[in-house]
Amino acid sequence: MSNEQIKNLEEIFEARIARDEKIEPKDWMPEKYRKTHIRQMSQHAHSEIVGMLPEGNWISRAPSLRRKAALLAKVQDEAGHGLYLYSACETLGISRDELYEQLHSGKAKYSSIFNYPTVTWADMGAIGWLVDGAAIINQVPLCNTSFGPYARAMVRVCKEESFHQRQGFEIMHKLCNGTPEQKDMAQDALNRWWWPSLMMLGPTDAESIHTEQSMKWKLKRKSNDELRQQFIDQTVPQADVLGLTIPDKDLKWNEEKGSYDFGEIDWDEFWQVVKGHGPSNKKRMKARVGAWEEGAWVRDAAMAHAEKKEANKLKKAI
Amino acid sequence: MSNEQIKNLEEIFEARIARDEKIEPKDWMPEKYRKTHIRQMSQHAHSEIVGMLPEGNWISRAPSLRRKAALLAKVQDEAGHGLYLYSACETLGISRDELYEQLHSGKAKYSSIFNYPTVTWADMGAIGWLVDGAAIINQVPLCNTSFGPYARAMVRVCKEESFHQRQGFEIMHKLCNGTPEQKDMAQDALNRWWWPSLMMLGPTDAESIHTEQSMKWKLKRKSNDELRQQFIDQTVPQADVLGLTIPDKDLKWNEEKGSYDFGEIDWDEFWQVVKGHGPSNKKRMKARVGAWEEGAWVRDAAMAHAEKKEANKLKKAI
Amino acid sequence: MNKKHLFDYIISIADNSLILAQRLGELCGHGPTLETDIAGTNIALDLIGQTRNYYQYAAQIQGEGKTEDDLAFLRLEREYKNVLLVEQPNEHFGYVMGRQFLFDVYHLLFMNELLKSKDETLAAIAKKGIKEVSYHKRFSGDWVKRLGDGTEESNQKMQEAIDELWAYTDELFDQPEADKTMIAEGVAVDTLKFKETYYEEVSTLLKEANLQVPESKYFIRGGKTGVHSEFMGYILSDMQYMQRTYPNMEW
Amino acid sequence: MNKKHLFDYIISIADNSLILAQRLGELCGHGPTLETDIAGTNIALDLIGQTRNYYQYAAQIQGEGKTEDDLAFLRLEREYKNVLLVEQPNEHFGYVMGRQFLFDVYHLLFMNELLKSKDETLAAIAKKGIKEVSYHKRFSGDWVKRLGDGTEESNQKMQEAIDELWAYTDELFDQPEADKTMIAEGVAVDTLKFKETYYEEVSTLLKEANLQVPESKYFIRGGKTGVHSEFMGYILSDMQYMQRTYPNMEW
Repeated sequence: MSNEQIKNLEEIFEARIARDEKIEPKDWMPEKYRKTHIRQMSQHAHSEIVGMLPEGNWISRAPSLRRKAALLAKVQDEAGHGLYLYSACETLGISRDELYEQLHSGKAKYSSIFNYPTVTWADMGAIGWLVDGAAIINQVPLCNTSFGPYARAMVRVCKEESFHQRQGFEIMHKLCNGTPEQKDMAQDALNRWWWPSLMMLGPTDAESIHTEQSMKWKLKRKSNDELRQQFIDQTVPQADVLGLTIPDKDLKWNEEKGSYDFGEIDWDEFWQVVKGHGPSNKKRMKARVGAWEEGAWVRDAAMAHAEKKEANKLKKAI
Repeated sequence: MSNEQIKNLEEIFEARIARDEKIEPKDWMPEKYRKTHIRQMSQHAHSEIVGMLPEGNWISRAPSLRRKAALLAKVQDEAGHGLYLYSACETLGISRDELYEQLHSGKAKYSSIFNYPTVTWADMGAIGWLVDGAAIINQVPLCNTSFGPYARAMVRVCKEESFHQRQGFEIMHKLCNGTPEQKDMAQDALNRWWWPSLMMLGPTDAESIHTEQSMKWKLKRKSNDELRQQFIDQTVPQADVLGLTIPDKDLKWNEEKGSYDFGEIDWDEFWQVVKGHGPSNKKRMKARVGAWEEGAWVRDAAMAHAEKKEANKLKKAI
Repeated sequence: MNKKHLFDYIISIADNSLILAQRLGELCGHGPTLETDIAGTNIALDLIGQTRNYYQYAAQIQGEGKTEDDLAFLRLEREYKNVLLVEQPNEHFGYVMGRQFLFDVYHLLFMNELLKSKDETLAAIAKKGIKEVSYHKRFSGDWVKRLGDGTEESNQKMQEAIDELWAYTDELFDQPEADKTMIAEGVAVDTLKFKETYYEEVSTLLKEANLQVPESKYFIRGGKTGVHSEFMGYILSDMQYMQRTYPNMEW
Repeated sequence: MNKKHLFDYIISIADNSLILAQRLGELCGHGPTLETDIAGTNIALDLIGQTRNYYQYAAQIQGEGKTEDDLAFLRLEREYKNVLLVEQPNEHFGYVMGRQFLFDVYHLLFMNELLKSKDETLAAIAKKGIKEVSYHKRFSGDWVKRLGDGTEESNQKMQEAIDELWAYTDELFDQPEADKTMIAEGVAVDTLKFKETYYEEVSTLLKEANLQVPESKYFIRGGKTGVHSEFMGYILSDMQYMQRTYPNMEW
């Protein structure tokens, strides 16, 4: 194709997006669109898969059968999200093995919040309430993103995430209305997860790359700082309901701007974790890589078996 | 050497043993003496090493710091016993690696009692009291056995075993004077360890091989059934002190013979365990073989390092 | 009706599902594929669901005001009556599928009989569970076939797992006193009725999976009388941790 | 004298020894040679001995009638103040020796300072412990050298362990509030005094062992404020099992 032709196609493409039409895998798309989507969707998929680990850590120790079942179901949902997000990526011509390889080699990122350890049961509440809460704020706008498979995956994901968020809040609520030890546990979890949750919404706009292009493609509809403000404004009243204190002495309602002012985020910590040096990065990667490597013989066997069955079918057909 | 000469040497050898002289590694000895000793001593060494596992299973869960320390010390003693018994074997011209190989391949046996699981803390008491108790009965006569290194090792082993036995009894005593739950735990442990302890003294005389020759060499001074009777007669009054019931409805003092009559032993169970099909045989062997295989690179490194150091010394000397 | 025996009987069924679910739960996020993680979690969820029904009923029979969680989390190790098979560790995926398959074949036969129990609650639990358990059995059976008839390595690993786990199958059919009384009452399942079928079904699939049917006649038992393997203590120390550390609280 | 701070300070020292001993105890019977099993057990025994002295003293300072075992076994995870280094898992023997070595170098420097504490009990515990800790350091240092300067494989494994464990060294020198107050009182050790010496000593031995001194400036902390790694919960669920399951009993 000539440059001219490509330019035409690009214009048509951008116009379609501007008209809110969905782009489907078989449609023509600019290479950068394809790559950006693979990057963002796979990062999202990886986050789901790595995100199974901190919560998986409490399955064996959940304090009641009801909670154990709910936690299992939640982690299962995350696996499910991972699965359709990987599938959505695959529609763009990359294999799941390649995606895993990117995760395992450290080339692909995942949400850095999953590099914090889950140290008490209340963390199951805090993760649902705060982490899933922040995730929803990130993801709801994506239900209208331009790439069809991603938008459709997001609709389903958001529905489940919002169930998880309510479930997390309910865990916190139970703790906050329990014994003083339980309430302490809840407050402690909030203290530990609050700042990482704010960081989860990404670096400040000043430091953020990819934003402009992503806005155009509806891969991003609000800036990180706007999303963060929305998260804070939504969450502070929920903490009040729980009777918990947000661990930020600078947090204050700003009547004028109609939202909360808040303290400074420790971006050094954020970058340390993003670069692979957070409290649990090594543990998470060992778990994922370990599962993959130890499972190799199983996947090989499944493949070999399927081939044998196929061959047998052929033999019988002849 | 002519057969005549050998026969002479053998006569001299047997006469020395009869005079209670000790045979030392460099002395002439019949091949069968050497082999029998390697077999028995290594079996004993293996028992110490495998015997570390059922008790090691409770180190991380010992109920007090004092008990944790005592248990660690006991397991350490067992490693020590293993160490001098292996060394005693090595004086007969077999390497430790060969001995391990025999253990790992299943060619060499170890005391079958260590193939039972330790399921409660009281098992730490029962093992000390009963298993070490039975071991002492087996081993005390060996302090005067004919082979010097074995006899000397046994002197030290017996001293420590008898400390362990008292310690085990003390654990039981504490439980029996504790809460009803603790007493139940003690009774339950006695119920589970009693019969295997009786089996530990070996098959009935009728089924026992090697006995006659072993008697001559002072590798055995009483028959299995005699040792078993001695163990029962010694242990029943101790159970009375503890206020525990021996799980044998046929157990009864026999005034006439001046010892206890007791019920029938389930020899099928004994042989099942000896043949490798007891409740924990697989687990024990996996632990030993696993430790050995996973430690190979460490032993190789130590060897390589020692060689480098040696080479450096030489280089400097030249 | 002997209440104590009925209680014991229900508990022994419930414990099987609980401990197997606990083992499956450990694996979540660590399996060879996402799809197997999802399926494994599904099976765990089904088992916990069944377990809750059993414990709720047992607590009601017992009539001491205990909850399902008291029964699940606050007994001593010797009071758990699950078979040894279900507590065996997740050594590798072949073990996990082997353990599951050897249990599932039993479990489905069991459920099909429990359906006929004179005890309506038990029959209802069975009715609800049968579909779930059929799915478990299909899933684990398919994997045994894939691994048995996959590569040379997978065949070896699967065979090894079956050879080891085989020793725990006979216990499935043991009938402690409570079972016998309840069988006589028409409440409990007479497991001996389908023992032969069990070994036939298992053997047929193993052969189809290109695996040897173990010939060992030595079996290991203990779980049904509360004498567990050394693995059980560690399962319980994790499982009971919260309830033991924070007694008498609601979650 | 602030009793609460003194108590907190002692506990934080004791917890290091307890948790490290717990990790070593797991290994017993599973090491690469009998000799290393014996030495590892020895170190664990020394550490438990020290731990008991510390807890006994802490219980006395606290004055609430608690025992060494109450303090060792009956706190919540967030109340344990050991550094993250000592709770790291026994991944392989290189990790075990690396962890030990990185702790021992610190521990000996620490003990040498604690010897001068104005608190006589602490000084006495240090005096008793120094010989033990010197032995630990020689043992672990020798193994780091053997493995670093052994085979290619052992060098790689040892390097890997050091690279990972390095991230936990900086926390050794953190001084929470209790430490600061106690340093001002002349009771606690000012760890910053020997931080440089620590890294010099460690680096010297690593170089001698043919290993690279890690250059990462990213460190992980948390243990001293009671925020532990995910490994800690499992350590505690085993360690506390008996005391939690059978409360208020003597053993």
